[in-house]
Amino acid sequence: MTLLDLVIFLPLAAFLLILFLPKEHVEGIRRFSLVASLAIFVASLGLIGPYWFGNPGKLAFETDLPWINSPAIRYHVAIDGISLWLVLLTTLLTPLCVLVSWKSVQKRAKEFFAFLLLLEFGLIGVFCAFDLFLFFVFWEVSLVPMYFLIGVWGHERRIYAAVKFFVYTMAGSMLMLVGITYLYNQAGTFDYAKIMAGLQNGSIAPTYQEQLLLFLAFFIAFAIKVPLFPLHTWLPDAHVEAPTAGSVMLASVMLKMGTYGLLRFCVPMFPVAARNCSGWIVTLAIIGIIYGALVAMVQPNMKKLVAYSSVSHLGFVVLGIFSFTQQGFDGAVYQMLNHGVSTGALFIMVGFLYERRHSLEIDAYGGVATPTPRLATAFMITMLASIGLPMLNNFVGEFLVLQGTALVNFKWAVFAAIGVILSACYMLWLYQRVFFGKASAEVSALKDLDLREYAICVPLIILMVWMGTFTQSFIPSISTSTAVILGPVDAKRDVHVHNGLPAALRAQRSLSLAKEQVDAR
Amino acid sequence: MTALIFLIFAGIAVFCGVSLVAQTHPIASALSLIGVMGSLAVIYLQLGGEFIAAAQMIVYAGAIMVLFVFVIMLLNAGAEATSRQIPLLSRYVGMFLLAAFLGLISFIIQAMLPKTEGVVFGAFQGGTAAAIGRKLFTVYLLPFEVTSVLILIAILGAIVLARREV
Amino acid sequence: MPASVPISWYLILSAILFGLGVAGFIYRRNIITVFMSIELMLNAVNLTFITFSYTLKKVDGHIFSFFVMVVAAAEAAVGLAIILTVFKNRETLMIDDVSSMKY
Amino acid sequence: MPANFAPTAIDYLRILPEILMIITGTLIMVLEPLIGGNKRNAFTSVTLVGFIAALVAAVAANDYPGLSFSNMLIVDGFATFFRVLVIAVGIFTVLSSSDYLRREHAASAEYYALLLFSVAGQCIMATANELIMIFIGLEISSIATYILAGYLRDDKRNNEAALKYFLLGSFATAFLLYGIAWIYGTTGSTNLGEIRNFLMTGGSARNLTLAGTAAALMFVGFAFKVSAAPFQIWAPDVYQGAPAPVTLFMSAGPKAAAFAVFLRVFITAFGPITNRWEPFVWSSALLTMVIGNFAALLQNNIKRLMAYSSIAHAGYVMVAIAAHNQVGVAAAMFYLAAYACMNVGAFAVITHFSRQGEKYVNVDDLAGLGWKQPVTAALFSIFLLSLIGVPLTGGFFGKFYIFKAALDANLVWLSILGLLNSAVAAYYYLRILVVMYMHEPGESTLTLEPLSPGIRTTLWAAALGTLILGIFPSLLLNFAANSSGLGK
Amino acid sequence: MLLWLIPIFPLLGFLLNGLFGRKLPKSMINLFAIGSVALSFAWVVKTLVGLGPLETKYIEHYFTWIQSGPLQINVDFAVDRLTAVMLMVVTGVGLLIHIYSVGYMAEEDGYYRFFSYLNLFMFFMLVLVLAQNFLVLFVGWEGVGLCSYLLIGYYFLEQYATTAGNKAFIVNRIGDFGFSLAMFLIFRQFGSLDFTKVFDAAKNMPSETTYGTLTIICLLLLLGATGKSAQIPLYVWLPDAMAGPTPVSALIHAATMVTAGVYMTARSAAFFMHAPIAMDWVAIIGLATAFVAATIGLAQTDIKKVFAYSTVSQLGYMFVGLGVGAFSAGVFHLMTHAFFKALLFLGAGAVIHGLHGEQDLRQMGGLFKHMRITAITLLCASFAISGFPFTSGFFSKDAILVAAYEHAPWMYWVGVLTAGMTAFYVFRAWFMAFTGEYRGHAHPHESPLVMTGPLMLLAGLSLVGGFINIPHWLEPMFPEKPENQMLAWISAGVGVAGILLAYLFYVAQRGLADSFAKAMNGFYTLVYNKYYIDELYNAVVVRPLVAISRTVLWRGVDAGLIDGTVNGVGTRSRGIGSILRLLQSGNIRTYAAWVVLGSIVVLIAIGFAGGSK
Repeated sequence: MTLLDLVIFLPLAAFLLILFLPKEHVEGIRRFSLVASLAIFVASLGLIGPYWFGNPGKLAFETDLPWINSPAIRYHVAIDGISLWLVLLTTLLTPLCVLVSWKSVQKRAKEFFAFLLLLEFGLIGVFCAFDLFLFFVFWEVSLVPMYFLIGVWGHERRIYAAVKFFVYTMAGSMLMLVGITYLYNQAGTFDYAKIMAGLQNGSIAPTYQEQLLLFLAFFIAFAIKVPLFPLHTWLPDAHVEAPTAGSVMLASVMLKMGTYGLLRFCVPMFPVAARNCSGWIVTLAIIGIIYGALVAMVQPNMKKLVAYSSVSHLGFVVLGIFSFTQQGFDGAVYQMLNHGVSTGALFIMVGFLYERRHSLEIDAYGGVATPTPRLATAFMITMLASIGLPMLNNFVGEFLVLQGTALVNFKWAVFAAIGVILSACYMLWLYQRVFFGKASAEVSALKDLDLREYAICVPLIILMVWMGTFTQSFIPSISTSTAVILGPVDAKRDVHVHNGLPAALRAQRSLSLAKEQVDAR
Repeated sequence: MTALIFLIFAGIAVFCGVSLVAQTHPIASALSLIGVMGSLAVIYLQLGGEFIAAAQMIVYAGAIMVLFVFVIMLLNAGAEATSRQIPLLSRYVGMFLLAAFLGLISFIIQAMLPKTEGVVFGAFQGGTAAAIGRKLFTVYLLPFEVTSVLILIAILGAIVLARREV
Repeated sequence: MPASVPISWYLILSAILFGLGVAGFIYRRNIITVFMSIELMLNAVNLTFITFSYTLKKVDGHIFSFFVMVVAAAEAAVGLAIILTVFKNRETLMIDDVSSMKY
Repeated sequence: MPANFAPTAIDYLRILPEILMIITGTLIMVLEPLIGGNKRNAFTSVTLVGFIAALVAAVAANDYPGLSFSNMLIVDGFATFFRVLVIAVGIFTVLSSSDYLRREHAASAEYYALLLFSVAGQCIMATANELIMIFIGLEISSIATYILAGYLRDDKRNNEAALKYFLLGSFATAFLLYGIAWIYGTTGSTNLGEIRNFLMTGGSARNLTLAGTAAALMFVGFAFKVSAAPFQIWAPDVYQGAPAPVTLFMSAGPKAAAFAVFLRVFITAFGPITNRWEPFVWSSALLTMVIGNFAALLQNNIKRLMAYSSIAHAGYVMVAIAAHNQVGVAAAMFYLAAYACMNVGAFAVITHFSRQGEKYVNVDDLAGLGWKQPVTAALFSIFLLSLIGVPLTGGFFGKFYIFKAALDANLVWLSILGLLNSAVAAYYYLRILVVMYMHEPGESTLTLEPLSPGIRTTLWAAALGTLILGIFPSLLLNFAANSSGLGK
Repeated sequence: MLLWLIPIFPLLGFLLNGLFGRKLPKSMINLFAIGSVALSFAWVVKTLVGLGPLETKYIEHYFTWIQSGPLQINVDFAVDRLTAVMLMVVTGVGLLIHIYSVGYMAEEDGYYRFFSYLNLFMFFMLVLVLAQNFLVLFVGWEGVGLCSYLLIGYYFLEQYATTAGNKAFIVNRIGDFGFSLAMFLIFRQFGSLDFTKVFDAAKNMPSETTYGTLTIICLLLLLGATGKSAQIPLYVWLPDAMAGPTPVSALIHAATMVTAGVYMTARSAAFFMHAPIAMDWVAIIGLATAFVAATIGLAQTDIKKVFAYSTVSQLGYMFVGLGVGAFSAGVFHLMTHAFFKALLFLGAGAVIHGLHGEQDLRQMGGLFKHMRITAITLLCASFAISGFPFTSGFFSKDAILVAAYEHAPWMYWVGVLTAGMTAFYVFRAWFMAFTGEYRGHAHPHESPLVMTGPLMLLAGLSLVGGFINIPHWLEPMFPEKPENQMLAWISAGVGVAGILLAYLFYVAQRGLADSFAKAMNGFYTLVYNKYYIDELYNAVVVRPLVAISRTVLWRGVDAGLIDGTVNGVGTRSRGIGSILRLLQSGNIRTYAAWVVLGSIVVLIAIGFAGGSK
């Protein structure tokens, strides 16, 4: 029973508890869920310990218990530098989501908060599971509450969006299930570590054909979740229709399930296939970056705009992963967190605007800065973070990703960097149309942020600056874990660079080879 | 001799079978069914099935068919209204299917059946009531007993479905 | 005129009867007749049993067909009861009229 | 010829469950005239007692495995598994029927008696080791079910269901019999073990073809009973027409028993000629899944929808049969158990909701149930999620296990197509969830009375079962795995 | 030496004003704003004094910013002679402009906002010049861009202002695109971004005669520079940037930020010197910009626009200097330009302030008697920019032109011509503003001391600033170029000629200008409308992009193609369902037929075909 188990199961406990609270006492339920989620967050902070004060090996807080004996399915959870931060992201955002929904969710509040906590349970589990089956279980479990969050508390076309979301993801995850099972039949275990070991020492040796198919089975499932162009169309609908909290959890954490899966399973388990497909995937990622930005630019609906911007941002993550360089991986992981924070904040603030003006259409606004300077400032900072201004979080991620990509193939970097320009276009334009200009009558009636809303925004903004400035509190722990994954797929093994092997890569080779030796021991 | 008898009664059986299908009036069909059963009983005898032949006459032709006729009378079911359109599927496809089915079975019978000596009357004596009874109360005791439940259900069903409102 | 009849003749006879039963089921529109066609099929089956137990010189086939008769009797009772209820409710025995539930 | 004709005590112990149920059934029939038909609770409790006694007996019998009654019966894990399963289904049926019968003013004594007999028949099927026993068991179970399907004799839909079920059922049985006749003629025996041996040893090419023909004809009979394509056609009409609790029963009990027989015959007796029937079962499985899932997409009558869904689920089990390995058998067993749980639950809700004369059987009638009766809806959601195959429910694990078996047998494409099918299935189950939670309550929901104790028990038990099978499948899985060695 | 204090002071000022400014009285705001800048100015002076001759670079390491694999980015600050010049200019001029703003912005609301932005700008600008590696430089680079965006959009109620802001930011982003790509290449090539490491490595590389890595790097850097320093093709944002308050134009869009490109290029001299091709590009782009902008400047009537284009043109000069290898000259001109151009803008600001916001030269005239100080100080600035002998502009500009002559004589002559035009339009503006009759309707008045004081200081600097021998000071870093008195005098002469021509047109012979304009109408309108460049960009880039994104990508691909397919699948499966359910005709005999059919199929499949497998 490690701290991690506690963090995983507290949300479930809280969920069950809420079910037994009388639905009339909405206030009490709200308070309870806030306290609970905060407690979880505090508890999860403890997970950082080993990473800041000491050097855990590959995994920390490992628990490995038998769950089902045949087929051998184990409750094997642990965290490494990658999971750690994603878990923290989840635990941080849940209380914020509770706060966000404090006033906006009045009808059926009990169920709402219950589902929110159930969602947290699923999400945390996904990031901690080191048993493929367990991973899949959490993966699917997280699907259900989100379905209800969208479908019950969403806007007009919520049902369409919810069903689309569910079926879309379901289709993908079914393929993954086939993959997982097939792998099991070859390996005789679901245990991630064992499978990795087996794949490396050749005791599990799928033919290249099989490897490719397995890779695709996993990849498609993850790509849908990411979402990677052209599998992204569920995202805008889901976002637009979801309640604020739903959008936040969806954008900030759920999409990361996909990229996390790519990094944790797809790439390391099927390195050769991954390497051979990288060309196509990177192309899709880059298309997604530019395409998402361009489409975002012309959206009349704020949430849709942010949604498409997510498509663009997540493109960077995929790009980083499939550059197979240390910088690319670190950047990708860091970008996941950044996107979680900044896009989450964007959705929250759009939510604030919606609560005030009851419209998501950009045309309904204009001149909002005059009545609500504080909101305007907060939004400004978040927007700047999201378009990758230095000293704010996104910049670091994008820089690392692009740098990593450039090391492998400079052209990719060139195209991807166009996305950075475009992001400025749509965001600034949005900001201008919403906040600048003369305020219309209804707009000037809007109230500025109140204390609760401050309490939501300030932590996120602080985090943006922190993550942009003092990256060393995060990246080292990430690097150690990504280096492990990088080992078998490292781009340095065969880079096709025109003027020989770049100095940077030469340096990197020696460095990460050293790392591998360390891991070997 | 055997062959002659077989051919005669087989002929009758087939004829009655056809008429069962062809007749529009249920009573006619019922009678032709009895005809089939009768001729089959003879063929059973030929194959050494004394007991079965008897049972065939008593149970089938006797009991069951009487029941049928009784019901037909009860509901005084008239001839089918031929005006009614038969679904296309049933009419044409059905015809073809039938042919195909028969063809298949006969082919299997012809091609696959191991060639054994032909049927000679009295070549098989095992079908006596005694033999059957012995088997029935030893090896096949359990099924025999269980069939009682079947009858029970039949009674029960008849009561449940057909009794007058109380 | 051969002294003995090939086994296959019996089997083909039963096949024909079975086929006729099927035909009856498909072509007759009177529920009772349809039901009788089933009985015809059962008879065909019985013939097969008897024939085979002749070739095998085993009595089990007879017993089997005996059980078939029992079952047939039971089915007859129940079946006719069901037909009665249908008739009570619909005043018809035309099988095509009993198709309210579809698709 | 087996040595002992005089059955010993052990023999009787081995068929004690059947005996108990038959006795109880008879007892009820005797009681009815004595205490009068309106003492419903009395009959209910007697029936329950009978079932529970049978359950205990079935479990107890498992300690005395082996053949009995001169190889007519075999008591093994497999048999016990299905016995327990069908008896449990019977219990739940009783629980959810009691107030339905009261509601419809239908005589309950005969109903329970028939139920008992039918379950007894299914137990016989589960234990049968002889085609004769299989045939008789099948007939007992079926005939009783025919009657139950038409139990409300003044209800047009009931009659129609009964008639269709009966006519087509007997029609298919005729094929089954014809098949039996042929296998008898080919192998000279109707004993599964002997058939297996014959096919393994004395199999000339011709004999194998004949056996194949027989297998084909028997396949028709079994496939019909389990409503597998292309013989699924009867199911929707019958499920829709029959009384809700009977549909509950039909979709779980007889189906499970039929699958038990199916497995026993095809894995044990026809094991040697697997290569002949495996491809066809493969395609039949796929066809079944496709027909079930896609046709269900447009159904509005929830009973009919569930009928199609049960066809689809039969398809999943067929996949397990197509895998024809031990894992497959275990998977099929597990899946049928899980399916029984969730389906019983779902139909219990429908029974509860449909009201007098089954007024409300459309999906849209459920509007807002989630907020009118949260508990009912929550439980219903569990069943639906399990039917979709969401983890932590029995449905998911069963499905996973089946496709694992399929992949073991290298049926990769079947697995992929099957799982994609279940993504399609998600769509129509979600529709029900949508209606329950995302539509505002209509008068159908507002006039809904609270759960009756019987149905409440059923629901909770079923939900519990679904979840336990999903979270701790080992409990059942180990047993299934150990008793899945058919013909070994 | 605690270099970090230099940028930190303004940052503090920004935080204080930004967070609490709303509630603070103006006096406190002024205190924080000006005090912080003053402090950092003081600290700069102290540091430079303390560091002495600065023969070698002085570096301070603070902390590691990013560390991933071999990629390590430290936050280091460094001072060398180049930085020293920039520091002095930025903090010095910055301080003066801060003081000036107190007067200029007195009536504006959002006072605190203005100053906090201004301080933030100072912070980033100082980070930019102090940076010891490309990424930290990039931080300042982007940061100043942000502040420029914020300050241009300072009047955020006005659409044109916010639009100008966006334009500035986005155009700069295009430049940054180049810059960042350059960084990626540099790291890829040298495995580091640290100036010392990188440039030392570059020194050992052979000079490239083709488009090799170094050349590509340099061109990308150049793209960045053109964005920030408003060179062709990315100069379009600068004129619009005049939408901001005038002090902003002075500080950001004249004196400091826009010269960042020049600074960065000079900083990367080590690269450029090994990439002659890139050098030529720099020179040509510079020259072209200088010339084109000058021509546009001839016809502008908005006083700030005139100076804006002259800024563009002067920046062009600097690039010519860099391009022909006279880095020191370029930097020299950067400094002097900072003086006189800041002065020009502040002067213009004073005029506008005196006329209550009037910016149109045609609405001015005869202001000399109303605002003498402004007029005189502006006159000094005009002389300086015209390269009038012994003013600051004379030395710096001529240093550039001479170097240009060394490189390629024709460049020199173009430069001289441009110089003439410059002199002409600057004095045109001065004459139109201060001589003749007042044509406006406002009540002109002289500005308060807080504004005129900085003006006078700057006037002094722009007159004598040329005697600070920057090229010599930068000698250890960049090779000094030969003097050539002869050429210097020619260009000065042309400048004077330009002044006289302006006098002729706008004082001596009024209306001559108009008749002249009519005479060559076509050219005039073309120039007056800035060669329709903005319109061109709009028509060719912006509008098509938006249109395509909306109609093709969003409506077409996204909603139409992809979603269409997805939903199509849904509809299809419904379709399949609707067909499959037709099997259920409800008719028993049809069902029977199905059973038979099925059984036949089974018979064939299992009875025979099955065996084949």
